[in-house]
Amino acid sequence: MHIPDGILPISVNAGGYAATAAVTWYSIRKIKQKENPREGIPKASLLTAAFFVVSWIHIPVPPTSVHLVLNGLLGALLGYYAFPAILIGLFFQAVMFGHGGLTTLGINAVIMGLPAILAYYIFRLRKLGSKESPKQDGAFDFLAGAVAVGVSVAIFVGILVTNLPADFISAAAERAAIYTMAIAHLPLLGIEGAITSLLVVFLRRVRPGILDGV
Amino acid sequence: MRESDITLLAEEMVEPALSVSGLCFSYPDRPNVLNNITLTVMPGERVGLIGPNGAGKTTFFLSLCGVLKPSAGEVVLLGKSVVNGDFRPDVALVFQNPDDQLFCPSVWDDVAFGPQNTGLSKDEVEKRVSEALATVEGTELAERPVHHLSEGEKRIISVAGVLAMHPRLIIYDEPGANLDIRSRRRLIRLLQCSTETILVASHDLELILEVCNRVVLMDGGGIVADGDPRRVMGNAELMEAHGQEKPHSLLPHQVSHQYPCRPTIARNA
Amino acid sequence: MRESDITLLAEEMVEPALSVSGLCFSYPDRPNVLNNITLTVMPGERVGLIGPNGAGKTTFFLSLCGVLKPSAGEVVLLGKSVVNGDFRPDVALVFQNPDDQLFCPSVWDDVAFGPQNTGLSKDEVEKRVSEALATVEGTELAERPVHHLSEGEKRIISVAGVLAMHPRLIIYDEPGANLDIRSRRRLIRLLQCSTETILVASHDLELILEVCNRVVLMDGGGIVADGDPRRVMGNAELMEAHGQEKPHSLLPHQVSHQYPCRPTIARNA
Amino acid sequence: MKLGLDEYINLDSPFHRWEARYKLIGLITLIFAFSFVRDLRMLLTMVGVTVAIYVISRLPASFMLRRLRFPSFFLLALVLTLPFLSGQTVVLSIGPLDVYREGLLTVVLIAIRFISILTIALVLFATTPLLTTIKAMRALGLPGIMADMALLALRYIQEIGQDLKKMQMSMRLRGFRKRRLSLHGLRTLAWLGGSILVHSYERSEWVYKAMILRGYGHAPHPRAEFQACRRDVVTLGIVLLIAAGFITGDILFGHGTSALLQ
Ligand SMILES: Nc1ncnc2c1ncn2[C@@H]1O[C@H](COP(=O)(O)OP(=O)(O)OP(=O)(O)O)[C@@H](O)[C@H]1O
Ligand SMILES: Nc1ncnc2c1ncn2[C@@H]1O[C@H](COP(=O)(O)OP(=O)(O)OP(=O)(O)O)[C@@H](O)[C@H]1O
Ligand SMILES: [Mg+2]
Ligand SMILES: [Mg+2]
Repeated sequence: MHIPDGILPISVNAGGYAATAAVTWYSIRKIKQKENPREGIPKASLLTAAFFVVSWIHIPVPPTSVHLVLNGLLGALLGYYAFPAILIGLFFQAVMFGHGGLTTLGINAVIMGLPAILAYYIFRLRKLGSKESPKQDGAFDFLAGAVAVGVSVAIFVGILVTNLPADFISAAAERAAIYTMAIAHLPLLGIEGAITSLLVVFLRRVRPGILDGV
Repeated sequence: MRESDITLLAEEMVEPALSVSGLCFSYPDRPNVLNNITLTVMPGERVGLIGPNGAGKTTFFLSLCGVLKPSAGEVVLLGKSVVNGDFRPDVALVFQNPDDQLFCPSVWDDVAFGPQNTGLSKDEVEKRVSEALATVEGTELAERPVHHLSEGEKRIISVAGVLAMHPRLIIYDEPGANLDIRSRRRLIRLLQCSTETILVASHDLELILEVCNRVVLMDGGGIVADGDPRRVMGNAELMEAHGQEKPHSLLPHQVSHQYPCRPTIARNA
Repeated sequence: MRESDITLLAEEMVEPALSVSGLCFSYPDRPNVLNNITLTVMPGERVGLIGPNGAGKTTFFLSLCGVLKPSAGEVVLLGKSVVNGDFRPDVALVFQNPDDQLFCPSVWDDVAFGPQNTGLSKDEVEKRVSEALATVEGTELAERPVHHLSEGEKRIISVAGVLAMHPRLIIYDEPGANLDIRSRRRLIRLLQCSTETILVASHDLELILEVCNRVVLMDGGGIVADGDPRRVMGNAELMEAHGQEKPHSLLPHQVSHQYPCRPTIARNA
Repeated sequence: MKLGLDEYINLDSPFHRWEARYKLIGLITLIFAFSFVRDLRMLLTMVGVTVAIYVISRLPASFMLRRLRFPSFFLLALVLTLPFLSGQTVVLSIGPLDVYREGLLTVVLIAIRFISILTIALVLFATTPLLTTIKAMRALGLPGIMADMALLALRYIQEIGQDLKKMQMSMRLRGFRKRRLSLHGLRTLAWLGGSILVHSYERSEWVYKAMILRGYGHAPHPRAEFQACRRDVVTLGIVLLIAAGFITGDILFGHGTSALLQ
């Protein structure tokens, strides 16, 4: 779900970079306001590396397999470090594997990073509920994972379809393309949601402290 | 019929647990990590594998299990040729770092992971797990999260996870690393009492000396010595030529440290 | 003036390298990990710290350096009281797992990390790095990425990173783990030749015996014995009471394995 | 997983010798100029410049082809859809499907831009160690927190990647096969991912301790020093000129594929 180089007009890429710079600047300002801003850096960096590696795990969806995105969980675990972490992860992905691109780094960071921040708030919503209820928790975890990826897919498809340099594409074809792409991503949402809630159950059981954010 | 023929015949009647012939292996960026290794292990043997870092011990083990595909040669395990990528429940490998092997949330889940994958019934799985935990004296750890165990406990549980699959050949890759003396002693006792054919790689020569009845010295991807542990490891010249030392206990006298195999009763002895 | 007073006076004239009094520590979820530890180490001493898993050795070390905040007691290092969170370049800790300590991407960067943070000039940093690498015989590793090093090389480099800070007290937490025999021998030689005051925790009692001139036995968060290595570790009853074993080399005879300290010339000797 | 980016950093070429900061500025500018191009004639020039740069960099062609394999799936999707969906002028009919000229041209435009940018990026990142590139970025003003995070993450990606590989091996040896999608399988994979996260989290606590013990944050970390010579500046000038040429050329030629459509 990364947009490669060469597809988007330069104005969209520039807009993506502007938005990314603004969000990154805000995140770093928030980090620096902490009592000891350096304390979170090793944690955020190693978790960035870990999420990067976890995204190599293939989930079998016959006849093919999909990769995990997990930007929702990343948002929940990293808080204000999430957006810089995603930016760094995308940079490494573009450079090491040619996955995504350099000119589209900004726009891809928006696609992945904004939903991560959204998921962070969904996870926090859960804490408002006073009673301990594993089922309700699970539902929130599923929601956070699925919504994060869902929003990413929506932004991705939206940007792609509205910005293809096709001057003559018909409205009907455009709608068809949107529907096809959205439906093709539906199983991904289910899997992301399921894995996210399974993962959170695991983390809560094994290392509860990790869920309190950096 | 000459005498040597008779021995030959007798050996052929018992099928070897493991027979490797002309095994070679190269990593994409590192050629000839294993050079033409030939080795036969009979059932019930406890073979120690020693050699410096980078000798190829781990690579050898991974080729035996079919995880790595050899560039030449053949491996026959328990009478059946090993095919790359095939799953062989009768052969098990204990990894050097228990963290590579333990990933389930609880000890019980982890020990049950292998048996569940072989498609056993629920009761059967449960029986296997409690048996394996009892063997390693870890029954009371069952409900604990794996990630909170001490190094020694982790090691013991990773062995239980392997025992629960009822393998006939168990390969231990440096099982003694990071253990304190009490856990190491417990591990040695466990190895001494095991009835399976075992292969153990270790830098802890005293451990090899206490556990194994045969030792193989590897260096540079080949086997350079093979025989009785006291003879091979007692050969100071040979050992030093391959970056090893004669174990302390072989130096002036031989002191036996063999503990009696006791049935599993108390852990906190 | 009685004799004991004179000794007292003489001792007071040399400032101890480390003096701990009444040190206690609890983790949030685990109380009394350290119980009222009192210990004095004089400059130039090489103290071995032994004890079973969970005795509190690592916790003790971390409290000495000011990484953990003790709940009671005081630590005075080189005449200055340790304040939690303070940076003390004259005290250095080599971690049990080199991967925790080698966080920089290349060997050179890692060794330079400490000196750079003490605000030295660029030339000075460079000099420190090459000196430290030469001392551990690791000069040709300088440009290598850390994650491609072997375990033994990692250990050696983590020692270099600490030496480059020119500490006066070095604390080694299980430096022998995971090393093959050649690297272990190299480490022992390095420790034997070091001129700093050192504290070494290890489960490898032979290593302690070869390196240290004093040994402290810990169990359950307290010190249970303190004295000459041969006397403490030769006391089979004491050792077994605390989950240890008498080292092999102390069993029938004493065999000295002390290698001569050589200047750093060739690595591939 | 093998990253294999640093396979050819030890070759010798003007791009290998170019100082990292200048190389970063020059080639990134060129990449953005490429993404600006819409005129087909400028596209041909772009192919020429790209080939020339790649040849000068002395990176082997096989390397390029290997790197292209993975991202090309996206391109393939476009090739298979756009010519049939977009445009008015039918150039070919395959059964019930019409191939439109405009869609076809768009695909050509995208594909050439895509491959050219990918090639330049490869020259940029395969001729300098990634480490040096990140340090150059810090020297150019990347915030310290980002640079520290990038360096640490880079260091541990490979370490954690090896752990993942070993864990997957041990799972296979205990009979785990993930051919079908099942709750058991999903749960197991979640446990695998979770273990990796937990291990990294715990390791990060140790790394932090090791960092403060060696004075992290005690003194401002010195920036890696780069020294540029005249040749670096001249090379930058040339590359910037080329980039400017593409932008002006594209504007002069009337900006668009329409030029060829008439
Ligand atoms: N994945 C890999 N890719 C390339 N080379 C490798 C890989 N794994 C190991 N090697 C190399 O192959 C050689 C043999 O490695 P192996 O791990 O088998 O040694 P070992 O005898 O198990 O050493 P140790 O005692 O340190 O465990 C070493 O030189 C090592 O650097
Ligand atoms: N972060 C922590 N939180 C809670 N308890 C801890 C923590 N770290 C260690 N402990 C506990 O404190 C005790 C002492 O641990 P410590 O690591 O100091 O022992 P050690 O003597 O270094 O053992 P080893 O020989 O295994 O290294 C152990 O019981 C351990 O379980
Ligand atoms: Mg090995
Ligand atoms: Mg410890």
